[in-house]
Order: sequence, then C-alpha cells, then structure tokens
Amino acid sequence: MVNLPKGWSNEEIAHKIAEDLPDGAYVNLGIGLPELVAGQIPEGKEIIFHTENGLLGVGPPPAPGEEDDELINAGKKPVTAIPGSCFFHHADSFAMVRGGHIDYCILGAFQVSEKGDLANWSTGEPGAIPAVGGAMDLVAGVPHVFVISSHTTKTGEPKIVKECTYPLTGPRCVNRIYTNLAVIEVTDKGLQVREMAAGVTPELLQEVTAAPLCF
Amino acid sequence: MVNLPKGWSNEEIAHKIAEDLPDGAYVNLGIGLPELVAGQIPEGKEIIFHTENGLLGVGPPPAPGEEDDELINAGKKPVTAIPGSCFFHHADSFAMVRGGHIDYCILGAFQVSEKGDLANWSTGEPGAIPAVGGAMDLVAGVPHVFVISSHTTKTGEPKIVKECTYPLTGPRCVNRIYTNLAVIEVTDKGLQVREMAAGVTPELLQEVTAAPLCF
Amino acid sequence: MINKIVPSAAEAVKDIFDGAVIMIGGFGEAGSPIELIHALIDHGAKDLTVVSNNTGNGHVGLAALIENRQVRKMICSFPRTAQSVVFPELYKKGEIELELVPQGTLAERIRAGGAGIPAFYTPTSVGTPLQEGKEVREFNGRLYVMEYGLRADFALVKCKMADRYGNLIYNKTARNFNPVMCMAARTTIAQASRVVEPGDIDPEIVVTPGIFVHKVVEIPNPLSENQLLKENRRYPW
Amino acid sequence: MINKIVPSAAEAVKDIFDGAVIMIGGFGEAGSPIELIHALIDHGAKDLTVVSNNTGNGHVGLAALIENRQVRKMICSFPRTAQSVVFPELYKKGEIELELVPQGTLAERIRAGGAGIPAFYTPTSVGTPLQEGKEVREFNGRLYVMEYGLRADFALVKCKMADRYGNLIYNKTARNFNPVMCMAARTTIAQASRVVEPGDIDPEIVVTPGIFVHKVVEIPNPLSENQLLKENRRYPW
Repeated sequence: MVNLPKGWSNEEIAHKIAEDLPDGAYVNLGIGLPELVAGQIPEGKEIIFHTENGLLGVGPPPAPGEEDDELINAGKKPVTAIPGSCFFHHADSFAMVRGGHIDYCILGAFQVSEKGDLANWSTGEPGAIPAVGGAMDLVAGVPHVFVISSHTTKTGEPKIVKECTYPLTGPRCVNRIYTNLAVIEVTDKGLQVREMAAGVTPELLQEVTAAPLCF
Repeated sequence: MVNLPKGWSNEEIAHKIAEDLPDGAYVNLGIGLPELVAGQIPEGKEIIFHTENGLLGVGPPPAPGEEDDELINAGKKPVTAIPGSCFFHHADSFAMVRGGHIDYCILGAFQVSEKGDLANWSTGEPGAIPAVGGAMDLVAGVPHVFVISSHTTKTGEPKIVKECTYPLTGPRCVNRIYTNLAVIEVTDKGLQVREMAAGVTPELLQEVTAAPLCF
Repeated sequence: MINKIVPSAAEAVKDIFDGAVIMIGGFGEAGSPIELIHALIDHGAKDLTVVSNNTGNGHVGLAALIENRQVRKMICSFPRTAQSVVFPELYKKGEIELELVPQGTLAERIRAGGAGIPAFYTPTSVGTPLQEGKEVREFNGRLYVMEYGLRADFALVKCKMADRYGNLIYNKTARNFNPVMCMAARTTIAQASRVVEPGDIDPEIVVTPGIFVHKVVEIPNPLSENQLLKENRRYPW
Repeated sequence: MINKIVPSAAEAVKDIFDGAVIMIGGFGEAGSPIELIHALIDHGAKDLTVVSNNTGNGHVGLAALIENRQVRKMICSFPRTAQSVVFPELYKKGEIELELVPQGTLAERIRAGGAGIPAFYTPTSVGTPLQEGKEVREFNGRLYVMEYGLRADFALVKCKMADRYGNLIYNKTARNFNPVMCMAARTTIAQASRVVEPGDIDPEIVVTPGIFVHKVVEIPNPLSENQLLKENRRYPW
C-alpha cells in the first residue's frame, strides 16, 4: 500500500471547481460533496444554482429557525432563494436539464472510467434497493459534467477505472474529475492530469488509479 | 332543385348546440359560425370556453373602445376574460386539446362524411395556400366534435356526403352535425336524424344530403 | 354552476377503487398531500399502483399508505431516502413491486400522458441498465430510448390556493410534480390550504388551469411531514 | 455579474446570420416582437427560415421581413389571415417555401426541441394529407404520427416585464408561443415593455425562467400592429 499524502480537503476540491466555473454559468449540484461548491464561489462571480425539484437561483442555507419545509433542494435540505430566482414544475425543470440549458453539473461518483463513463447510482448489490433520482437525466443532458470525489474508496480501491464494474449512470459523460489528489480531464486520448495536490507524484497517482493517466 | 324551407337561423342552430352542452363543459369554439354558440348559453348553465391561443374562460366581446390588442381569441377577435379565467402558453393549451381535457369542440365544415370524416381546412384547389391552424389538433384530441354548418353550399351542393372529396381534417371524428335543416348524429350504423326544422320532411332532407340518412 | 369544492378529504377520495393507478404529488416533504393520503388510508382502497417520486418517510403519508398494505406497486425515481423505512422493508421481503424511472423521464412521461402524447424519445438512461427492454433509436447520430406517456385514474395533489373552478397555485418547491400529475389523471383531487373566489387568483399567475382539476378540498393547516417525523407519529393515529 | 440587458434592438439582433433558423413569437397581432423584427430588417440577414404561427399582417413586422425578401422558408400553421397579403403573393409566385404544421404540433415540436426530446408521437394529422411522408405507429390500438423536435438559432419574443437574469412575464394572450420558443433557441432575444430589478418579479409567477433567455432589450412603448395596419404603415418607414 502506497503512502499517499492526504491531498486537498473537500473544501479545497470544491474551491477548485468553483474557480473553474465561468461567470454566469447555470449549475446543478448533486447531493453530498457537490453541495460544497456553492460555498466556494469567488467574490464577483455570479453562478445560478439549479435544483431539479423546481428552483433556479438557490441561495445559501437558511439561518437556524428560518427553515421552510416547502423550500428545499434535491437533497431535501432546506435552502433559500435569491432575488431573481424562480419556481417551476418538474417537467419544466428537466426540460432545462435534458434540453442542454444547464451548463454544468457537479456529481459524486462510485466509479469513473477512462472514457468518462460514470457509475454513481447503484453498487449493483443483489437485494439492494435501486434508486436513481435525477442523475441519469443530468449526465444525459448537461454538456459539462464534473465529478467531485475522493480519489479512492475508504478501503483504498481505485474509483477511476478502465471499465466501470458498477451499473452505469451514463456512458462517456464525465468531462473532468476533481479528487483530493488531482484534477483529471477526460479526453479523447484518455485521462489527462491537469493538476496534482502537494506531495502527489505521477507515480503515486498512477498507483491508486486503475486506468492509464497522461501527465 | 327541391324547394326547401330555410329552416333554422344560425342563432337557432347555435342555440340548439348550447342546449346540448352539459353544465360545466369545457368547450372550444371554432372561428365563424361556431362563435355564435357563446351567446346562446342558457341562464344557469356554466360553460368554460377555451381559445387555443392561451385562454380558458373566454368572456363576452368587449364593449366598443374596451378592446385590448393582447386579449384576443383564435380568430384574432378581441375578447374578455371571466373572473376565474387563466392564461397559458401554446404547448399547455394544446396539451388541453390533445390530452382530451376539452370536452367539446364546435367547428365549421366544408364536408362531413357519413362516417364522421371532417373536411374543413382546405378545398384542395391547386395553387391555394394551405392553412390548417388548430383544427387537426382539435378533432384528434377532443372527445365530442360538433359541426355547425349550412346544410348545403351556397350553390346547393350537399355538404354531408358519403366520402369527403376535400382533404380531411380528421377521419371519423365528428359526433353530431347541426345544420339549418336538421340535427344529425353520426353513429356506427350511419347518419341518424335527431330533429328536423319545421317544414323539412325526411324526403326533402335526403334529397339535399349525399349520404343515406336514418330517421 | 361549476363548483369543484367538496366538503372533506373523505368525500374527495371516496371514488378511488381497488386496483387504481394513483399519482401522488410531492418531492420529499414538500408538496405531499398528506391529508388526502390519510383519507385514502381510512377509505381502504387496495391493490393500488402509486406513481410518486419517493416512497414516503417514517410512518405517515405515503409511507403509511404503503405500510397499510394498500400499494401493490410503486413507480418512482428514488424509493429510498434517509427517512424511508417502510418501503425498503417490504421491498426486501418481495411484498411490493418497483418500477424505477429516472426522475426527469418520470416527469416527462407524466406530462406526455396528460398532453396526449403516447410516447417520446429521451437520451436519459441510454447505455445503462434502465434502458433494458426499451426501444433504442438514433436521431442525428445520437441514441435515445422510447418512453411511454403515463396516465392515472386519480391524482392527489397539494397546493397553496384554489378556486371553485379548480385553478391552483403552489408554494415554492412544493410545486414539483403536482402540476404535471394534475394533467395526467382522469380525476385530479387537490387539497388547498385556502379556497378563494374566482378571480382572486390573478389569471396571469395560475399554475394549474382548472380544467385539469376535478375536486378541491380545503385543508387550512396541513400537517407538516417533517413535524410528524420529529414526533415519531404513525398513521392511523 | 449576469446582465442580459442590451441597449438597443439593433444590438440585440446583430449576431443573426444569413441562413439562420429564427422562431418569432406572437399569434395574430398579440405578442409579436415588432421592434426586434424591424431591427432584423435594418440588419439585413437573409435566407432565413422563420418559425411563427402566422406570416404577419399588412406591411409591418413579420410581413415586412418577408416583403424585404429576407425569408426563404416559413414554418407555420396558418399562413394566410384576413390581413396577410405579402406571403400569399410570394407563395403564389413560388418565391417562398412553406412547411405547414398543425398548430398544436407546432407548439409541441418547439417545446420538445427545447426539452431535449428529439421526437414524439401525436394523433394530430393522422389520416390527413399532412401525415404524408411521416412515420405512423400504433399505440393501444390507435394511430399516431411521429413528429420531430424543432430548434432554432434565434428566438425573437415579446414580453411585458423582464429582469437582468432574463426572467420574463407576459401580457394575457400575448403569451402564446413566446415561452416555448424561448426554450428552443440557442439565442433567445426578448423585448420587454419594462425591465425591473431581480426580485421585482415574484419567483412564483415567472413564466419564462431566465435560463432560457440570453438577451433582453427594453422597448417601453411597443408599437401596436393593429394601429400600424389601420394607418396603412409600411416598414421600412
């Protein structure tokens, strides 16, 4: 087992994504880690957050005691709405997604393949209850799909692989992978490492990645 | 040429239709003769009129000088909106039509066949500019299609025929035909005359109708 | 006169029959018509197919309907949430069926059903296990799956305000699936926190036109699912 | 900062290129973005395909655009109305193409294009000449034709009020095709009678979410097509 540096914190990864989003982008954040991105948007950049349950212009979390049961995000957490936001129904919301109007979505992952296949909805365990939510719609409709994830599983297994063994959320849909160890671009020629955390070497990174990396 | 009675006036025909509409019905009125039906609804019966350009709850025509360029019906005529009306866009409007939510539509006709085929959008003249509007959507989606029409053309040609010679608006879609001479139901067994205007005899009616009638 | 207002939730749901397909609005705790669902539990219709994004939380609302063994099959996108306990248990025992549909496909299938569209093509689920058994077709060099419009015998929805014509407006993200479900059911039953006179809702801001709604019952202070969960309540009480 | 407001109609339409597909909102005289169309006439882009329910009236707005020979093809449901003179003349001379689409199919094709649906089935036009050349398929014992989603390079729409995010609300039946066209164009350009601050439009009543709109120009007192017709005006003036 390699002795890896811890690399970037979750907030640092989220910050990198926030920096890479262009001003004015419409962005959907998945549940969990992706939600951290909202808190990292640099001053002076305006990003509009979409939540698929019917709100464009998600604001910061409400102050304690200010929560509204009927103002929540796709993760069922209370949110706020910015001035200039709007509410709409589910079919209109997914028209935004499927129709390619949302510019970016940030999702978690169980596995990403070197071709950009994403598996993030089911570990395919027999007897497990399948649940997909809006993930398949997002990866099929949004032109830029970014994954935010720990580089390996808790037990050290690679999450970036040659072929996903878990059921796919969508084929060839991931554009970029942000992990605690590196930022990796999915290109026609394979996985291209754009940046590595302090102390991470190409050799170390390749060791915990089950698909060939280009540096 | 038979010497026919004039039969019912247009208002009388419209009144018959208005009487046959059930309380609470959602009704779309075509352009021209069908518009007369709105003025004939009996006291105590509430009918909601739909116009496919985005209004449910069309009210009476505005008083002179009260017209609003942006409050018109499908015939581009100024209308009013009743309390409890609502506006919506074209896709939602035709979801009401195609989805079977509008209960009745009243349309004019060039020809109706004994099977209920309707031709009311084109005389098929070479060089004529085709224009269909919402007629095909209405006959395909609305469960009860009533035709209001003079029994024959201005030159005395039958409009009720064995087979339409003009291009169809829709096959087997007309349920009932209201003319100046009779009310005729389209049934599986053919055209069934329900009522005739004063002075009209079965023989006279059959003479100006190019499909067999049952009495 | 058109008057879709009925006096009680019990009256509103009384025609629901065994074996009916029922759409139930709501996403998580927002927009779920709890009082109507509880009336349906009291009513007792069984062997139901329920179309709803989730499977309910704790032991109230949709979860209680399932727990009361009235539901044969769920059609939904996300049957297990943090507070969903009833469905997972029955599912693992093989006592309830599940048709899993991606959330956007579910919304679009319902809208299509309501709009008279029998089928449409979507890129969602292509190349995944949820594509299995479905027709795949290429348009402009890309693959799409064919999905069918979805209709229901009844829809149960929750809204903020209604009038006697059935015009509805909603509250924030409690809107979610409710408007499309109204379109897709033969009988749509809405619970409204407030019933007002025709014209009190500006015709420009009506979200669900009355034509899509058949019965309205006023429930002035609807229960909060969140609050019921905190108090660990169960229905029937 | 997001600011979709542009200073003039000329600026708003400047990127429209020869050969572009353009959706133009409006139904009869209601909701037609006359100032944007006139700016497009000044701009001069030609060989356009225009998707609009009608073909314009008199010699202003869409009719003037056609009269100025900038339109190669019309996709519409009703190309001749009482006051339509320009299109019929060119059509009879064989100088403009026409794709005739039933009105509801046109609306649904535009919505589908905007919603990422490449094709769908509809009962409209089955058994009529407009079915010719289209795929027909049976679902549940009934025949339907397959229709394709429709997208555009640009949409020109008219609304009552807008904010810098592009959120729009409309006026009465001037809403018509405008909201679906906003969804279906790569670049949607809206003329608004009034531009307000974000938040001034209640988020519950926004009809077109800003995500579907790319440029907004304020035209405080838009011309009335009816009035122009009465005065027998022609554009260019």
